[in-house]
Amino acid sequence: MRNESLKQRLGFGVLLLATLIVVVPVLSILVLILLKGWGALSWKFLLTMPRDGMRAGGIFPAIVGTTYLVFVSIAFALPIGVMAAVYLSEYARDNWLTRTINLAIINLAGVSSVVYGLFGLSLFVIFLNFGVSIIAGALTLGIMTLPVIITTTREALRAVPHAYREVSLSLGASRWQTVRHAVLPRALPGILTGAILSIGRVAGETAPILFTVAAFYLPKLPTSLSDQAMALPYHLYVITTQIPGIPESYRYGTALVLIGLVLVMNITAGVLRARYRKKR
Amino acid sequence: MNRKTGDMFANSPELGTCPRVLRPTNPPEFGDGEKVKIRAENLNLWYGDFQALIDVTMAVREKSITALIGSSGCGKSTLLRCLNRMNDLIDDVRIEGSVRVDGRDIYASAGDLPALRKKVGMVFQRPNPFPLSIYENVAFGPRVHHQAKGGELDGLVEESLRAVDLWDVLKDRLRENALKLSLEQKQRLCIARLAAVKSEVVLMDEPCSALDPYATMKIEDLMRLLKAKFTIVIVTHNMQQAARVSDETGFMLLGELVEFGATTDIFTRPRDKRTEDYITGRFG
Amino acid sequence: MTAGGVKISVQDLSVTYGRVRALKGLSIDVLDGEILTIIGPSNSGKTSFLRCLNRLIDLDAQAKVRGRIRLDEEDIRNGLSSEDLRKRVGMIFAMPIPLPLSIRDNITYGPRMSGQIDKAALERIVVESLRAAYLWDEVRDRLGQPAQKLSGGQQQRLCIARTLALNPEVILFDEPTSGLDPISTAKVEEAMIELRKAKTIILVTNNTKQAARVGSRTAFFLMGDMIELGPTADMFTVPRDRRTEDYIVGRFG
Amino acid sequence: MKRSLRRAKEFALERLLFLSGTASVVFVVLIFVFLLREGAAVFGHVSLGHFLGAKFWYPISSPAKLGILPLILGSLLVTAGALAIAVPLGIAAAFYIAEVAPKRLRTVLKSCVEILSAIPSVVLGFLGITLLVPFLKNFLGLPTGLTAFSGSLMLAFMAMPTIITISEDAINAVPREYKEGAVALGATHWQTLVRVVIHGAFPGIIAAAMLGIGRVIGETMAVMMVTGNAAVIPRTIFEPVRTLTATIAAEMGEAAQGTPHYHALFAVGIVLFLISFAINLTADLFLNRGKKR
Repeated sequence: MRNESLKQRLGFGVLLLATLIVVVPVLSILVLILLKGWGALSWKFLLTMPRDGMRAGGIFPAIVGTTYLVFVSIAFALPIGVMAAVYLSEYARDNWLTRTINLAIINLAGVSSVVYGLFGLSLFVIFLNFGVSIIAGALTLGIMTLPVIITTTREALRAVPHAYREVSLSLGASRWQTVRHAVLPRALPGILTGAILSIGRVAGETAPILFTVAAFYLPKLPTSLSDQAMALPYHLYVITTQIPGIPESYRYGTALVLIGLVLVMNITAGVLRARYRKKR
Repeated sequence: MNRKTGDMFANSPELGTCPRVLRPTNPPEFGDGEKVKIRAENLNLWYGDFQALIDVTMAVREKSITALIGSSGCGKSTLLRCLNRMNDLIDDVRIEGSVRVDGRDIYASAGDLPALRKKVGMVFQRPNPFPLSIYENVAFGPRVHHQAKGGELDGLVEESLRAVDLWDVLKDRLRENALKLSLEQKQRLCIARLAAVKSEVVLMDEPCSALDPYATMKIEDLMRLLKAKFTIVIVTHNMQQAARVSDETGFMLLGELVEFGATTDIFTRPRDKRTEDYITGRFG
Repeated sequence: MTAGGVKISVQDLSVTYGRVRALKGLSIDVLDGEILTIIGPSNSGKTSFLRCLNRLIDLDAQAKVRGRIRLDEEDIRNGLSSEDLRKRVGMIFAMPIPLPLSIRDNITYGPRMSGQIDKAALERIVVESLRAAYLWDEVRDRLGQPAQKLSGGQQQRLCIARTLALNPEVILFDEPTSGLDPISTAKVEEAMIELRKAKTIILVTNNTKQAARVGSRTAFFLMGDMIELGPTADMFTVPRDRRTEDYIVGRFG
Repeated sequence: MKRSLRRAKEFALERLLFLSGTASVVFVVLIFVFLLREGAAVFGHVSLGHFLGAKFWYPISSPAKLGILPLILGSLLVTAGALAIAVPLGIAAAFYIAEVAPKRLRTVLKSCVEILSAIPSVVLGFLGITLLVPFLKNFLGLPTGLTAFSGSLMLAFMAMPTIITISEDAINAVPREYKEGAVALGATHWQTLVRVVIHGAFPGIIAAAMLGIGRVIGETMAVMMVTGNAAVIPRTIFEPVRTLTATIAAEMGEAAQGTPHYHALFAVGIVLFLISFAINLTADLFLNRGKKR
C-alpha cells in the first residue's frame, strides 16, 4: 500500500509539473508586458496621432479603429447569434437540419482566421463592392465571432432548469412566451458573458482585417463605416515587423494596451459568470 | 475487537442527555456469541450549513443484514456513505462522532482509506461496472491491491463470479464489455467485484431500485446467500424489502435515526409514532 | 359534481422512447369528478401516461406517441391547441418548482400569459387560488417575496395554487408528495380531496397507502401495461391479479 | 382579434429565429463559394496535381511557379512540433486541473488557461520575435532564430487552451459512478485516474488533440512572425519554414487582383478550409462517441 501512495505522489507530481510549464509562462508574459509597457503609457500615447512614420506620437487612431470594429461586428453578430442559439436550444428538433447547423457552427469556429480574411476580401470588399472599409472588416469579424456567441448563449440557455419550461408550458403559456418569460431572463447574464468574450476576441484578431480594413498608416480618424481604419493588433504587427528603429517601449506599450483591452473584457466576463453562478 | 451487546453503548453518555435520539433497544437475538462489526456513535454530518445526520448511534452485527429505511432525503444514504468514508469525496462535508469497524475508529486519523474501502465494499443504486471487460471488472480490485496475479487471478475471478451465480452464464463471455450486460447482471457483477477483493462488509445503496420485480427477487435471494460470508447494510425505500431480507432495521427521518431494532419489532411493534406513521404509509 | 360522465377517454395509447416501449396500448376512461390514482413500480409508464394527457410529452424529442386521447369528446391532438389543452388540464410535478418570481407573479403567470391584464382580476385570482390551496393564511403578508423562499411543503401548495389560477377542469398530480414530510403530505392530500368536488384528478404515486387514502379508483401499471383498474377499496382488499397483490404487499418495487 | 394577432406575431418571430439558426450554414457555404470564386481560376494556370505536388513556390517569377508542397510541409512540420509539445503537457495539465488541484487552485489555473487563450496571437508573435527568437539563436547557436521550432513553441502555447479545456470537459464528463466504483473498491485516486477515468475520457481527449491540430494549422500571425518564411522544403526543425497561413497573410497585400498569384493564394485558402473542415468533422465524431457511452 505504501508503494501505491508513493506512486500516486509521483504521478500527481508529474501532472503538477506539466501544469506549471503551461501556466508559468502565461503569468510571466503578463508581468513582462506590464513592466516593459507601463513606461510608454501616457495620455499623449493613448490620445494622439502617430508621427514620424509611427516612430513617435501615439496610437489614438488604432484605438478608435478597433473600437469601431468591435461595436459594428457585435451589433451584427449578437442578434443573429442569440436568435440562432434560441432556435437551436428551444425550438429545433434533433434532425438532419439541426445536425447540419451544429456542424456548420463547429466549422465556423474552426476556420483559420486568415481564411476569414480571404472570404471578407472576396465577398465584402470585391463582390459587394464595400471596398477596404470598416464595414467589410466588421462583418468579417462578426461572422467569425458568431460561433462564440451561439455556443455561450446556448450554454446559458441550457443552464436554465428544464423544469421551468415544463412549468410554464403546463400553465398554458405558448412556446415563445415560455422562452421570453421563463427562460431568457435566467440566461441573460450568460448571454452577456458571451458577448463580452467575443468583444475581446474581435479586438485581438489581426488576420481577418489584413485585407478588409486595416490601414498601414493613416493619420486621421475614420469618418464613416466605408473608410479604412487602423487597428491595434495590426498596428502592433506593423511596428514590430515592418518598421525598423521604433523604440521598444512603443511596441510594449501597444501590446500592453491591446492585451489590457482583451483581458479586461475576459475578466469582466469571468466575474459576471462567477456571480451569476453563485446566485443560482 | 469483540464486544458484547450489553456494553455496546456503554461509553456514550451523551445518549441519555440527547432528547431527540431514542436509545436503541438491544434486539433479543443479539446474543452473547455475536460480534459487532460496525458501530457508529453520535455521528453528525453537515453539508455546508445543512445538517444531514443528527446524532446517529447504531450497531451492525457481523454476518447479518441491517436495513435503513426512510423517505427520500432523510439521510439514509448519507449514513451509509459514512461507513466507508465515501462522503470524503464530496466538498464541504463536516463529520463529527465516530464510526468503528472491528473496533477501530475509521475517522480517528487519516488511516488507510483504500484498505478500509476494500474491507467495507459498496454497491450502488445504479449498477456501475467500469467500461472494461467483464473479466477486468472483477480483476480490478485484486489488481489494484496486488492480491493476485496471472493464473491466480483467473481462479479468483471464477470464484467471485460463482459467488454471485454469474459464472455459468458468463464464463464464455469474459472478454466482452461489461456495459453490455443486463441491469441485474451488472448489479451482480458489482457484487462480484467486492467478493474478489474479499470485502467483509457490503454496503448497498438501494441496490434494486433500478431493477424489475423479478430481478429484485433474485438479488434479494442472493443477499440471503451472501449473508453467510458478509455483513450487509442496505438502504432501501421499499419497506417491504427491508422486512423481507433484514435482521435489524433502522428508521430515519430528517437526519435522525428515529428507531433501531430487530426488524420484526420495527414492523410489528414500532415504539415511535413517526415510525408507525411511516410504516403504515401516512407519508413518504 | 357527480362522478359518472367520461371526462377523458384514452384509446390504445402507446409511447416509445427509441426502442424502449414505455406504454403498450393502453385504454382507459377517466370519469368526471373522480380521483383516479395510478400506482406501480418505477419505469412502469405512469409518468409517461400523465404527460400524454397534457401533451407535455411532446417536449421529449425521443418520445413517439400513438393512440387517441379525447377530452370531453375533443381530440387533444387535432381539435385543441396545446396551450388551450394545458389550461384545461393542469399539472403538479414531483418536485415543487416555483418560477424564480415573486409569490404573486407565480400565481398570475398562467393568467397573464393567456392575456389577462386587469390588475383587480389578477389580484382576485391570487387570493382565491391561494385560499383553495390552503396557503393564503401563511403567505398573505408577503406576496411580493420570492417564491423560492417558501418551505418545500408551501412551495408545493403554491404550485397547486398556480395551477388553480387557470381554473382547470382536470389536474394531474405526478408523485406530488414524494419530497415532503408527513405534515406537508397531509396538507397536500387534504387540498386534493377538497379539490375533487370541482375537478377531475389523476394522481400518480409510488406510495400505495396514499393511493388507498385518497383514490376513488385505482389503476395498477406494470412495465407499460395496465394490469388492473377498479374501485380503490376493492383493489386494496381483493386485488384480482397476482401481480397487483405482489406489488401492494410490497413484494417488489 | 388580439389572440390571433399574438399568434401571427409569434409565427413571424419563430420564422426569424429559424432563419438565424440556419445562418451558420449559409455562412459556411458562402465562405466556400467565395473562396472558390476567386481561387478556382488558378487551375487555369496549373493542374491540381502540380499545385499540390510541385516543389517550388515562386509566385512572382515569370512564369510563376505555383507549387505549394513546401508550404504544406512547412505547416505540417510546425504543427507536428507544436503537438509533440502541447498534447502531452495539455492532457497532463487537464488531469491535474480536473482531478487533482484543490478547489481554489483549480479556479486560478483555469483562469490562467483562459487568459492564455485570450492573448491575441499578434502579441505572442511580438514576444516571440523580440525575446524567443534571439534567445534560440544564441542558445542553440543557429544562423537565425526564425525557425520552424520557434513556430512550434509559439503554437504549442496557442493550442494548449483548446487541448486543456476539451480534455478537462471529457474528464469531468466521465460518470461519477465509475470513479465512485473504483474508489469504493479501495483504488487510490491515482489508480482510479489511470485505470478507469482515462478509459471513459479517451474519445474526448482524442477530440481535444484533433481540435488542437485545427487551431495550430489555422494559426497565422504568431507563426508568420517567428518562422522566417522561407518557402523551401524544410529538412530539419531548426530551419526557417513558411506555412500555408503565413503565405496568404504575407503575400495577399502584394498580389494584384486577377493574377495567377492572387488566385493561387485563394486556392491555398481552399486547401486550409478543407483541412479544417476534415479535422473538425473527425473531432466532432469523437466527441459524440464520447457522449453516447
